[in-house]
Amino acid sequence: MTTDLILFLFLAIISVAAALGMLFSRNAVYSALYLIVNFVTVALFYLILGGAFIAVSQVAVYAGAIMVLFLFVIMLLGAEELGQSQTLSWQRPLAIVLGVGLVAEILSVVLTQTGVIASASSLPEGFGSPASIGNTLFLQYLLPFEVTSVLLLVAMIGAIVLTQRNKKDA
Amino acid sequence: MEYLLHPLTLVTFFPLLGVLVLLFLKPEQHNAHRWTALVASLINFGISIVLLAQFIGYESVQPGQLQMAINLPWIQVAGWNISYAMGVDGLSILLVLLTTFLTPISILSTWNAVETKVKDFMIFFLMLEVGMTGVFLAQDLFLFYVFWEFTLVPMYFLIGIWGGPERMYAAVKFFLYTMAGSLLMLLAILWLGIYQGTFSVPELIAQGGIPADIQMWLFLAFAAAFAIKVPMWPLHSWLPDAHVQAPTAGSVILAGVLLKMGTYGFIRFNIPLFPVAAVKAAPWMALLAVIGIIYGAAVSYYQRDIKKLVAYSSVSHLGFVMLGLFALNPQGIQGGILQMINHGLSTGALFLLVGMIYEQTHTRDFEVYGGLWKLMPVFGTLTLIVTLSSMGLPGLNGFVGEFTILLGAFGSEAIGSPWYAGLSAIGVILAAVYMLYMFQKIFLGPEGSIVEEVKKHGHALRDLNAREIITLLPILVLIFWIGLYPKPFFVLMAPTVDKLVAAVQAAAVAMH
Amino acid sequence: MLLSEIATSGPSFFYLAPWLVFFPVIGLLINIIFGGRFGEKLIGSVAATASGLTFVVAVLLAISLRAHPEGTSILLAEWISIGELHLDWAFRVDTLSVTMMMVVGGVGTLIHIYAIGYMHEDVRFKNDPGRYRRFFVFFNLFIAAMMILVSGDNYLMLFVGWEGVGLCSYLLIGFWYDKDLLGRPSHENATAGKKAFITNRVGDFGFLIAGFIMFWAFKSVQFDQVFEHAHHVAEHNPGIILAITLFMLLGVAGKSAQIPLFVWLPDAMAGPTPVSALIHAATMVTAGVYLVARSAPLYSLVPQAQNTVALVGGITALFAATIAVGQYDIKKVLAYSTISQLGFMVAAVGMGAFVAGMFHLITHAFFKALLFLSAGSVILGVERGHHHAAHGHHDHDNHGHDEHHEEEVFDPGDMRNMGGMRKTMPVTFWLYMIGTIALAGIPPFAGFFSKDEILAEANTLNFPVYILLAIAAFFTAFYMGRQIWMVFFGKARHEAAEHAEESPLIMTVPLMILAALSILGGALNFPGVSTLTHWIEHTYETFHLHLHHGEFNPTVAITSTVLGLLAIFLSWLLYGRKPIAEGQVDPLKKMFGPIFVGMENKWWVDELYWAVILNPYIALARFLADTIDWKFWHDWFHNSVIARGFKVIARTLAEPIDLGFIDAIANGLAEGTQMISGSLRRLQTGFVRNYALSVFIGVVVILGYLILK
Amino acid sequence: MLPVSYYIALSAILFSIGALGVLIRRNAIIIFMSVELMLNAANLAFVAFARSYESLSGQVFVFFIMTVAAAEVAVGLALIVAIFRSKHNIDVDQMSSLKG
Repeated sequence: MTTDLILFLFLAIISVAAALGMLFSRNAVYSALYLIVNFVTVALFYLILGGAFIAVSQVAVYAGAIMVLFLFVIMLLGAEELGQSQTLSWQRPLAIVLGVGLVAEILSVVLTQTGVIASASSLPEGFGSPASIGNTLFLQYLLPFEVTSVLLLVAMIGAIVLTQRNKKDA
Repeated sequence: MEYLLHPLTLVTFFPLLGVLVLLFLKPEQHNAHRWTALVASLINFGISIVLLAQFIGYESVQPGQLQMAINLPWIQVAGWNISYAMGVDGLSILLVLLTTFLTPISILSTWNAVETKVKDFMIFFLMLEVGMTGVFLAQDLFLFYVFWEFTLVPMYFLIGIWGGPERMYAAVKFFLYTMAGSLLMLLAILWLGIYQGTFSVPELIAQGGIPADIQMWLFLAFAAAFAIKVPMWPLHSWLPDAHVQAPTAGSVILAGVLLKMGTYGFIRFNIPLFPVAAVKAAPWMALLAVIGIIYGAAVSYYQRDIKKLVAYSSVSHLGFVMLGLFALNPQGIQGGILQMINHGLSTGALFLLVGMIYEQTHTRDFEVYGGLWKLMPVFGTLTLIVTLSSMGLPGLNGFVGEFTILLGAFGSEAIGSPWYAGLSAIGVILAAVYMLYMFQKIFLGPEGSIVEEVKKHGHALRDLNAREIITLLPILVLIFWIGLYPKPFFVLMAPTVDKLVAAVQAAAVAMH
Repeated sequence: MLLSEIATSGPSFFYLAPWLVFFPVIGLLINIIFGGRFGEKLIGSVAATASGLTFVVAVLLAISLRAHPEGTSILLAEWISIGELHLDWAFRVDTLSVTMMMVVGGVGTLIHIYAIGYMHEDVRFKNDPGRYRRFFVFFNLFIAAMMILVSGDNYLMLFVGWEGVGLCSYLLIGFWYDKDLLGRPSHENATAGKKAFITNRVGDFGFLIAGFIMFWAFKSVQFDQVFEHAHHVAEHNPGIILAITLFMLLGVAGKSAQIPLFVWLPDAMAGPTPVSALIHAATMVTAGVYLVARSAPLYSLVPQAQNTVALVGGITALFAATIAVGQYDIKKVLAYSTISQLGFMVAAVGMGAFVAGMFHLITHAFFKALLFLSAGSVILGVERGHHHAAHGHHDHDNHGHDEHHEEEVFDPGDMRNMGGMRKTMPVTFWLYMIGTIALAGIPPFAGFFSKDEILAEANTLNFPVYILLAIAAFFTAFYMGRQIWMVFFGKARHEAAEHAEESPLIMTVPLMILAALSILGGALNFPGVSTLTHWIEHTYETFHLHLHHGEFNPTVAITSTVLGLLAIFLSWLLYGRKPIAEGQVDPLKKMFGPIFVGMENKWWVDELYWAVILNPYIALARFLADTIDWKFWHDWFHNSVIARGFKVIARTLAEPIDLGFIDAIANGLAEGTQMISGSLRRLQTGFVRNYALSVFIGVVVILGYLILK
Repeated sequence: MLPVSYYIALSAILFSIGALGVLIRRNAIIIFMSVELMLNAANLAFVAFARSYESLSGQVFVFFIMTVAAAEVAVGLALIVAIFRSKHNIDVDQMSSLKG
């Protein structure tokens, strides 16, 4: 129990710190690297929560593919930093107040209702393994799964079309 | 999926596939458009033949039933019970076949006649086929109404874009007339749907129980829509305009199929839904029919425009159909249904022939014609056969229809007097008068001034070419077939008509 | 019929009956499809062979009937079958129909052969050889239709043939549809064809109505069933049988050119001569007689109808005979003679002397075909002479004869242009003489026996009709005599007649056969032997109808012979003794003045019909079409009343009501909206983050509200 | 096993940080990253609930969200590239042509 809690707190602090780092870095490259750290900690949480397959996917897809793509674009555009030009001076403080408000609201809900959500202490055999995920995915969620494939195709075509240079420019 | 590939759905909506292909073709590929439309309509004809074969199969097991019925809930709100209900029986099978048969023929006839906006023309034409087939297959009043109104749109554009010099006037008149009648029908449909609780025609017939006085009003509301479409005298005023201004293919379909929607409506809805009213109205309908027969024949005789003559002759011919339907006995009704087919074939062929000569001469005025038989022997002979069929020469299709109609009407209890049929038989004489007059003016006598006129433009009148003969040949085959051996056609409709007649007679007995 | 029965009781060819129709149809199809590559001889031979084969079939059927005199009916296919209505394509083979088949097949074949020669020249004189094939196609079509007519097993199939022959008549009368009788460009021939068709349709209307009444009375139009129940119906409701027979009489009047529908037949002479001979003399026009004879079991039930039919026939016989006296066209004389003779037949079958009528039908087919064809030979001879003479005058003319037609109008059929032709056309002359004597009823030629039988029957059955017919017979002999003297005797009144040439053998040989039949035809029903009577009786016996047996009446025979000879003598006095010269007025005109003018002008019946029926109909059609339908209904009511009325309503609604009131409300609403939106648009900063912030505010506030609730 | 509420709380904090990122930063790419962070926060909640209810559906939904996120990133980055080409800037405050 205590080791669990210590582990949780340890990871949670890293995770929140990385998120805040992302938020406040001036340089976009740093932001991206902080975000990767955050993703990895979240992957560890998945592992703790019995989602082995998801954890691996998280690292591969998010930390690997997506963030690499981000870095690519940042490098490609050379837009690590923006110039100083505050357009909406009142937005930042208001946003921070609201953000804190949101956290407070959620925490109040979570803390007042702790007892309601019980957690099972032991898990069935093979919970969250690739095999069980596969079974659920291809039996229960076959049609959504196929639809996501179409979605990916559309996204791919969309990305190609959007980034294509006009023939006249070339 | 099962419903999507159902023969009835397929035969109705297949032309849309042709429309889809046409949408992907470039506007200047005229021949590709023609071929696409032709192939699509031919395949649809093939589908309708398959449908016929299946229908015969079902009919041999359960004669007189509504076969291959589909019934899918469509709009079910607020107690309204509208469904996508289709079915085929002896009343509609022949008309569906007529539609799918005449469409490719009409498309073939436009090969040289329509030169502009071919793509749009073909799209409208195929859409028209969807509407017409749907009208003949729908078994739900609401669905029927949707198809019924849907046919107006393509036809409006066919007349309004590809028509003659007065096309806008004719197109708007056509549209407004039909619309005006349809609205009354829509009210009646809504009354039925709300107070009888269903829009399904078979269910409404099975339920019955509409009070006699209300039946009369509903009958009149439905009749308003159908009588304009037929057109019955004196609501025929839109017909000559529409026919004269429409392009050839439009005239063919208008005369061949669209007018039949009116007569079909009477037999499909008015008579079975409101049998008491139908029996009461029979003498009046017969009276209007007889006036139409004589009046149409007399007015035809005095026309100087070929298309107008044929248009007025339709008023006369459809008078026969109405007379037959309201004889309310098997002979009259079966003859009436067959005469619908006959009129579609004969008048359709006449319009095709007029179109073929018009392509060469660009005039429809009788006075400049004459002596063309010598120059165009094949054209003359084919026109003669069609003319004779139209005036009811025994051995050709028109006679079988007219004879059975008059025979039925002569002894009809519903009409109640042989005088109606006797007077209508005078129409047979008058038909010979105007038809032979037309034939003589165009083909006999010395050569008319048009021969020189055409030569002045550097080309002589030519006889029909292979495409034109192929266009006409299927119609001619049917003209002889129906004339000599109409039994297969009567067999198709007999069980349904017998059932209908029995139901009407039961209602008539109950009335007394 | 059982097979064993056929085997035991002689040969049976009944199954061949449908071939009566198939052969000519095959013939015409061959000519339509392959005729373009055939020569004229081959086209004609195909057609004549097809026709000849029908005759062979008819003979075979007759042979079969000797073994089975009660006849039979051969079912080919079901035609129409609805409810109680059952109609078949079925062929009736009995003595009556087979008699007609033999006449049609036999005479038809002879005329086909004749036409091979005649049309060869005719198409050349009319300058359109391409039409040769069309003629034989129509001719075969006619044979097919006529065979359907005579062999039908029910009234409707008979009606099919009935209208079919009417169609062929229309097509063949209008064969030279672009010319008039004299070969000039005109609508005249086509109009004559149309007149024939439409007049016939009036008759067909009667036939149809008769058919309808019959069906609803008997629930059948099949001969056997109708005749079987005729007695029954007649007992309960004789009016029905009367109505059927009288409406049928209208049909008979149309087809057999009786009063009041005879007017089409004289105009029908516009067709080529073989057409006049085959269709308008020998076969088609006798269909009405056949119809009455066929319906004998019905007619014999209602004496009123019988009297009417007989009277119509008698009056027509006399009326037409008087007109024939006043005609100058060689074919017109024969046409009115045909009407008159048809009157004889109709009168005969009307009064119940069915066999006498049929007998006269047969002999008339022989000698009237002979006369018409000989007249055709005369006309062609004159044409040849005209051609010859024209070439004599215009030696440098290389363009053939078509131009003469335009220069000079010459009527080769006008008897006033003829004269003295017994020398130039000797064979035709003798043939014509035989025909004339047969028609005039001089013994022992065929016409004498048949006409005499009718007169003898009339003498006993219906005396007023007898008087009419006897006078008609007198006129018959007179106009035929007049024709002979005018055409063949005296001097030629035109150079064309002077140079007339005899016709070739292909035309004269069929004529010789017909002449032989005209001489010997009387033997068919020789008084005392009565072959034909016994033969046809078989048919009527099946319906338990016992014919009245007419006996030979010497008084009647002698009276009619004397009358005939007297008439010929009178005609000699007027036309033979002193032949009329070129341009001279007809001697009868001098003597009778207005009466002759009436005969000459056909008693103005055509004019009467124009005034009473046709012109009013045209005026009515014009009134309905132009005034009622177009000006009133189409232009005034729809375009003015509805369309303009709508426009007026629309304008009233548009200007004061719509613009002044409704539009103002709408505009006010629009302006208000614009004002509000003008102030609201400041919220649109255009910054995405700003928008996101508003969403976020919403989230926090709503969540807070939910928690605090 | 810790109570689910711990994870939910963490998820809420991470989500709020992501939301703040969207609201505060002007750099379009960083805004995107913040969106990704928000998605992750949601995923964490999903997995936590999946664990607590012993239902795999939660994990499958995470899988779907990842797919959607991938698609979104592909299209979104393509948009950013396209915008950069025409404006030579990825400051979202420069893109305000919808201003009313």
